Amino acid sequence: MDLVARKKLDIFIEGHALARLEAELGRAGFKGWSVFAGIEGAGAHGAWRQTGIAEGDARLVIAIGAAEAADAVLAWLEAYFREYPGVVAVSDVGVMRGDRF
Amino acid sequence: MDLVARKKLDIFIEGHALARLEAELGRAGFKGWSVFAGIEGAGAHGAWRQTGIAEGDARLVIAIGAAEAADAVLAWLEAYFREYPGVVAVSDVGVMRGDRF
Amino acid sequence: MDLVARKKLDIFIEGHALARLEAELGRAGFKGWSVFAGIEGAGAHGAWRQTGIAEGDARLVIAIGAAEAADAVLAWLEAYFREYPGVVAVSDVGVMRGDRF
Amino acid sequence: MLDSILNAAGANLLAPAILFFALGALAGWAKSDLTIPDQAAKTLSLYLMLCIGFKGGAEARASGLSADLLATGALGLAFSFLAPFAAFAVLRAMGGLDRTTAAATAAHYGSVSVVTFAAGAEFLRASGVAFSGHMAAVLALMETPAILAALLIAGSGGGAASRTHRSALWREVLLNGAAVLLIGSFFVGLLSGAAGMERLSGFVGGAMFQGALCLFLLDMGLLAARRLAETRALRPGAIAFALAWPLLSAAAALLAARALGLSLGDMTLFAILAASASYIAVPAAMRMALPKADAGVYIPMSLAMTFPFNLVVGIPLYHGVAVLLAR
Amino acid sequence: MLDSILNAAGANLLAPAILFFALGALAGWAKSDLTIPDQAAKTLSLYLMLCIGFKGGAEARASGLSADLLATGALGLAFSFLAPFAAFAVLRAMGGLDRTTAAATAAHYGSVSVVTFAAGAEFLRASGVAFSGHMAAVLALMETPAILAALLIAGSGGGAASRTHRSALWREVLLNGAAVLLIGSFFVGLLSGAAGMERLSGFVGGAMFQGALCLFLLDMGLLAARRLAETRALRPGAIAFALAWPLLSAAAALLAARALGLSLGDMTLFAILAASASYIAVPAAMRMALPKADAGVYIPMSLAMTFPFNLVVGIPLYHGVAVLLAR
Amino acid sequence: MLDSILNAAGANLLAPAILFFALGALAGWAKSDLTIPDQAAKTLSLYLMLCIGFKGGAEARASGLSADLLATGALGLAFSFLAPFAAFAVLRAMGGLDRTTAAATAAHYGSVSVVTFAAGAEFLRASGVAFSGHMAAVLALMETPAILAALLIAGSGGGAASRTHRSALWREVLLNGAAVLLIGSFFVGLLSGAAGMERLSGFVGGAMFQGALCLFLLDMGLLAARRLAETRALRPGAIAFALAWPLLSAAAALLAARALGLSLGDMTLFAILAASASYIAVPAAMRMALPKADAGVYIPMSLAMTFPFNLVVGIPLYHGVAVLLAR
Ligand SMILES: Nc1ncnc2c1ncn2[C@@H]1O[C@H](COP(=O)(O)O)[C@@H](O)[C@H]1O
Ligand SMILES: Nc1ncnc2c1ncn2[C@@H]1O[C@H](COP(=O)(O)O)[C@@H](O)[C@H]1O
Ligand SMILES: Nc1ncnc2c1ncn2[C@@H]1O[C@H](COP(=O)(O)O)[C@@H](O)[C@H]1O
Ligand code: NA
Ligand code: NA
Ligand code: NA
Repeated sequence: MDLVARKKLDIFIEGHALARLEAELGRAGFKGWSVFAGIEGAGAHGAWRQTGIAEGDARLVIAIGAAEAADAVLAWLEAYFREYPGVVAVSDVGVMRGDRF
Repeated sequence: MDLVARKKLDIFIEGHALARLEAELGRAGFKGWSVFAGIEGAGAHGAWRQTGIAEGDARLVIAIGAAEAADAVLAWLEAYFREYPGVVAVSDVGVMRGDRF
Repeated sequence: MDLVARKKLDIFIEGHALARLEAELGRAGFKGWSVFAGIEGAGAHGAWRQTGIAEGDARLVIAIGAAEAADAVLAWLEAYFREYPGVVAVSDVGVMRGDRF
Repeated sequence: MLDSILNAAGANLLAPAILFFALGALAGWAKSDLTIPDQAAKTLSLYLMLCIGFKGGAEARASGLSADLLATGALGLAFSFLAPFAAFAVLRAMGGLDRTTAAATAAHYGSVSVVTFAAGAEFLRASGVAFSGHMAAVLALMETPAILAALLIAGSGGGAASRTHRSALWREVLLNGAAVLLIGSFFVGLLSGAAGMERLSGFVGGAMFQGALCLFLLDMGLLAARRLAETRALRPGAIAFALAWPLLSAAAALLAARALGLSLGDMTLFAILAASASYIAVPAAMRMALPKADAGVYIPMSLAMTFPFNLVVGIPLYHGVAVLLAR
Repeated sequence: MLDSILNAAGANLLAPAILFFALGALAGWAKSDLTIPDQAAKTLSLYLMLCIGFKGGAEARASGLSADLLATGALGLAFSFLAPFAAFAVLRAMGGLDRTTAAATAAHYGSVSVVTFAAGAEFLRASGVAFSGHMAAVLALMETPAILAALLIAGSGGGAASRTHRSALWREVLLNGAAVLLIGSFFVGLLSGAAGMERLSGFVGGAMFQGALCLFLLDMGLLAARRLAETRALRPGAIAFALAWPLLSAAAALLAARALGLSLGDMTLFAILAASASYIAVPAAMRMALPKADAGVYIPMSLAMTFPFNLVVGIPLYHGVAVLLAR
Repeated sequence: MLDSILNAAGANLLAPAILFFALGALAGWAKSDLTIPDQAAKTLSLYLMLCIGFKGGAEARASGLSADLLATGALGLAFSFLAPFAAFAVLRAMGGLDRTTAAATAAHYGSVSVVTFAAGAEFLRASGVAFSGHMAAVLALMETPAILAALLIAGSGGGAASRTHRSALWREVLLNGAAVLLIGSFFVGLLSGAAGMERLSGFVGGAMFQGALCLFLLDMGLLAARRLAETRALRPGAIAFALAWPLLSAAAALLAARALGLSLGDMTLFAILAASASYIAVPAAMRMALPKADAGVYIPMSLAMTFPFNLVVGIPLYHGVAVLLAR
């Protein structure tokens, strides 16, 4: 199995910013991403829990792509996180069909 | 803490293939996996969003196991992805109690 | 983009232990974590599926932090996993704003 | 006569269910963040199917399972199986769609929409027109044959799932949740009969059913508007098909139903079934069976064009024509 | 007499709720992809508990909280606490189950099933047999003691949670959501009385409750069939226990209830409670308290064998015997 | 007179909805694991909004859209927009809150709580006091202006979202789901009128609405207790504000409503709106617009203090004063 090296971003972000982040991912060159809903968490802005009415709308966005694309998104996130809660972690992954990322 | 090196697969796949993928994971030697439901995403086959009735049934399957087991599943996935949407990312992780993987 | 190296824990654990694990994460020095709900899975304790009434309450806890914090939590988990189902995987990630982890 | 048809059409436009659909469409178009939680929407659709099936079965029990059901059922099966061949021919002739996408789209139009049926039944009830309980069984019978037809049409060409992945397909096609729940509830209604109906009538009918339909149509409106906005430009041919096919299909259905001697209400419902397109069971089957077909074509066509068209224009129109034919 | 019992048993089989259970079981067995969204199922079970508790409280208020409640409550507590010891002895004697799994299984059979109770109450209502509102309180009281018994039985042996993890256990046991909602709703019904009942009667009873029960039982049927299919072969002993224990337990309960002088309806319900096994509260507690016990044993036993057995055979049978005893 | 007011207050305490709130609060306080699935809670809140809007619209249609609506609507808009300025001044004067957090908190108190309104309307219905359907429209109108006021107050200071992220803000503010559903359902009710009401009355009102309110308030009780427990110590000033502001605001509202000549029921409802604080729409907007504001302050204040206060004490109190004023 020949795997190609790519970057994987795990981005924890509030729901209201999702559309803007997705636009940014597209602009930066990501060809795909997946979004998951969290149920609780904690961070510098305190703890939250998705209970009852819509208080918690934390999202995990997983985006796999080229290093340059990742860099572009990280730059956008750096500015974004100066204002809003959230966290991003970058890791190395291998993928098949590298041209699709 | 002595951690043992294993492979972690993050597999994004449609719900209808889940049972077959799980059977394959078992055959390949994975002793465990976990499945999560996505809420939206985008890729080579376009964007989707889980709203209203059952349109989006994207799944994230996380499976941690030995390198050979991972190779076997990657081979299966390669054929599968030739026909169906989906993506897999491989990364290195450390686990405790390595014999359980 | 200057990224700082941190450890990422992917912890698969039953819902009833969540509060205790979160307390432990805090004690160990993690400044944040996120929790996701699984929908099915398999492992040494058999397969489960979240259907109907509340049988499956598997959680994925993602916690990013310093290596020492990770070690402390791994020690706690080692004892916990001797009694209860669950799995943890450790990986290396890069983060921005390293002081926040 | 024409007057009363137009009146009914006007009243249809002001029925809460239609207005909630419009509200959803407006909110979706304006990009409001209004959303119905997805599990609620799925539960609503299960509830609607349970109600339709159960009421149909109980009413069929009350009026006896007649030769009518057999005849109408056979007609429905034939329609669902044959329509995709015609639809495929038209779609290919119009150009613009590859073979696989055309086959998948044809399957949607051969199959049926449960909620269009429900809206049609409510329309008839509000107009005081009787129809047979067993039309719910006909609805259930028409869900699946179109999928089989599409598989035949697509053949083993480029777009179809390869052998290894087909094992699970037949189960999906024959035992899809919608068909099982519809047919199963029909039999529950049939077996439990009047006694069962007495216990459940306030659950499967009346204000609760109406209200659930409103909530579900609100969600459908949101979905249709969002789908339409996300759609990469559809070719004019596809749009024309989505609006003209229901008319053709309903016309053929009305003539066939008339020839069979169905009652006015049943004629209308059969035309509605023929005109409607699936957006739950068939897309799920196509993702599995014809993965290379373009969902960006068939979903907006059935969900965002044909569905609202039938809801607002089609139902009163088909009924109006049925009234003329039935004289 | 026998005639009317058999008639009631036959009618029970054709009640919509039972038929929907059968539909679910059939669909699950055939591996249809029909599923009730899990949050909907959880909400349904909360709704059923709220209704049962509230109606019980309101009816208890109407008829006065009598000495009967105290006596029946005490009997229920005793049954729930003592039954696990007997069940454990039998399970161990039959062999095949380790100590911890046997203790956990015994806890399930000492505790009760809310939905079996609901089905039994509907059966009585359909048969025109009265029962006391406070039986809902007895139901709530019987949820928890069996868990405590199992902890005593398992002792600090291999299977039990170690000291460090026990802190959270007592809260789970004593304040589990099911018990809190049942008892809490009972008190809400008691306090708000006739005025509250007048406002809510269409919500907690009638067609809506019936319908929710149908939907929930559909899900239970799916679940039971799937559980059964996923189960690694259960030993014959376990299967025998799952079908014979309810009979024994119901018999003992009927005799005790007769000795206490309970009414016919209350006798039947008490037997149903004794015969039923938990599949929500107790499994959750066991995952925490006895993590080494094998859930692959106790879940299929209580959910896929004892539950359907009571639903279809047990309820009319226990009632039939109660009728004979009550003469 | 006083007697009948106290009676109504007593009856309010024993209303099932209030008791279920208390049950939830108790269970949450005792850290029971009882929870309402989050999608169920969201669906319940959508359902309540749909009902309130629809009933309001249908009733407004029945009684004619009068000048009263215009006047009350204008008053509501003014209140919602101006109250935050006053609240901000008070909050800052009391000290302890930074500018941004004070502005965000003020927005919550200018806006309104749908469920408090629903509980108030049920209170009036139970007391046999009439009110206008168009108060639902006033409710919808009062949701949003307070958010705009808070943005003005906070200015472009440290806490506000920067330019780049503001694009999405206006949509969120003006097209938030709650407002769209409330206003939209009002128009659906208005357009479909008596015919629509006849079809839906058993869905939007009666036992089903009451029951949904009970279930939702159970969840609100759980939430309020958990929020209170998770809260890092609130300053006494914040607590005092959460309990005193509703009194002040209701008093001002009653005087204004009296001056405008509103009916007794409308006066009460308007006071309830003024006294209530938002905990759905405004927090969502603030997360976006004023991310540096501390949600650990405004959520517990509005949800865990002001909401229960209004529910238990406020509603009967404001009504009592309205009765005195209306004489
Ligand atoms: N160290 C972490 N590991 C995993 N998730 C985190 C971490 N820190 C923050 N998060 C997630 O990101 C959200 C916002 O983070 P913050 O801005 O730090 O409050 C939190 O509520 C968590 O869900
Ligand atoms: N680069 C990516 N990163 C994360 N998820 C992806 C990526 N590409 C695709 N996916 C997920 O996999 C699904 C199918 O991918 P595709 O076959 O590329 O359409 C998408 O809808 C996404 O949910
Ligand atoms: N190798 C694995 N990869 C991913 N998830 C796993 C793995 N093993 C176990 N899990 C998850 O952890 C849960 C408990 O594991 P176990 O104690 O092995 O039964 C399983 O039900 C899975 O959800
Ligand atoms: Na059709
Ligand atoms: Na029992
Ligand atoms: Na207010």
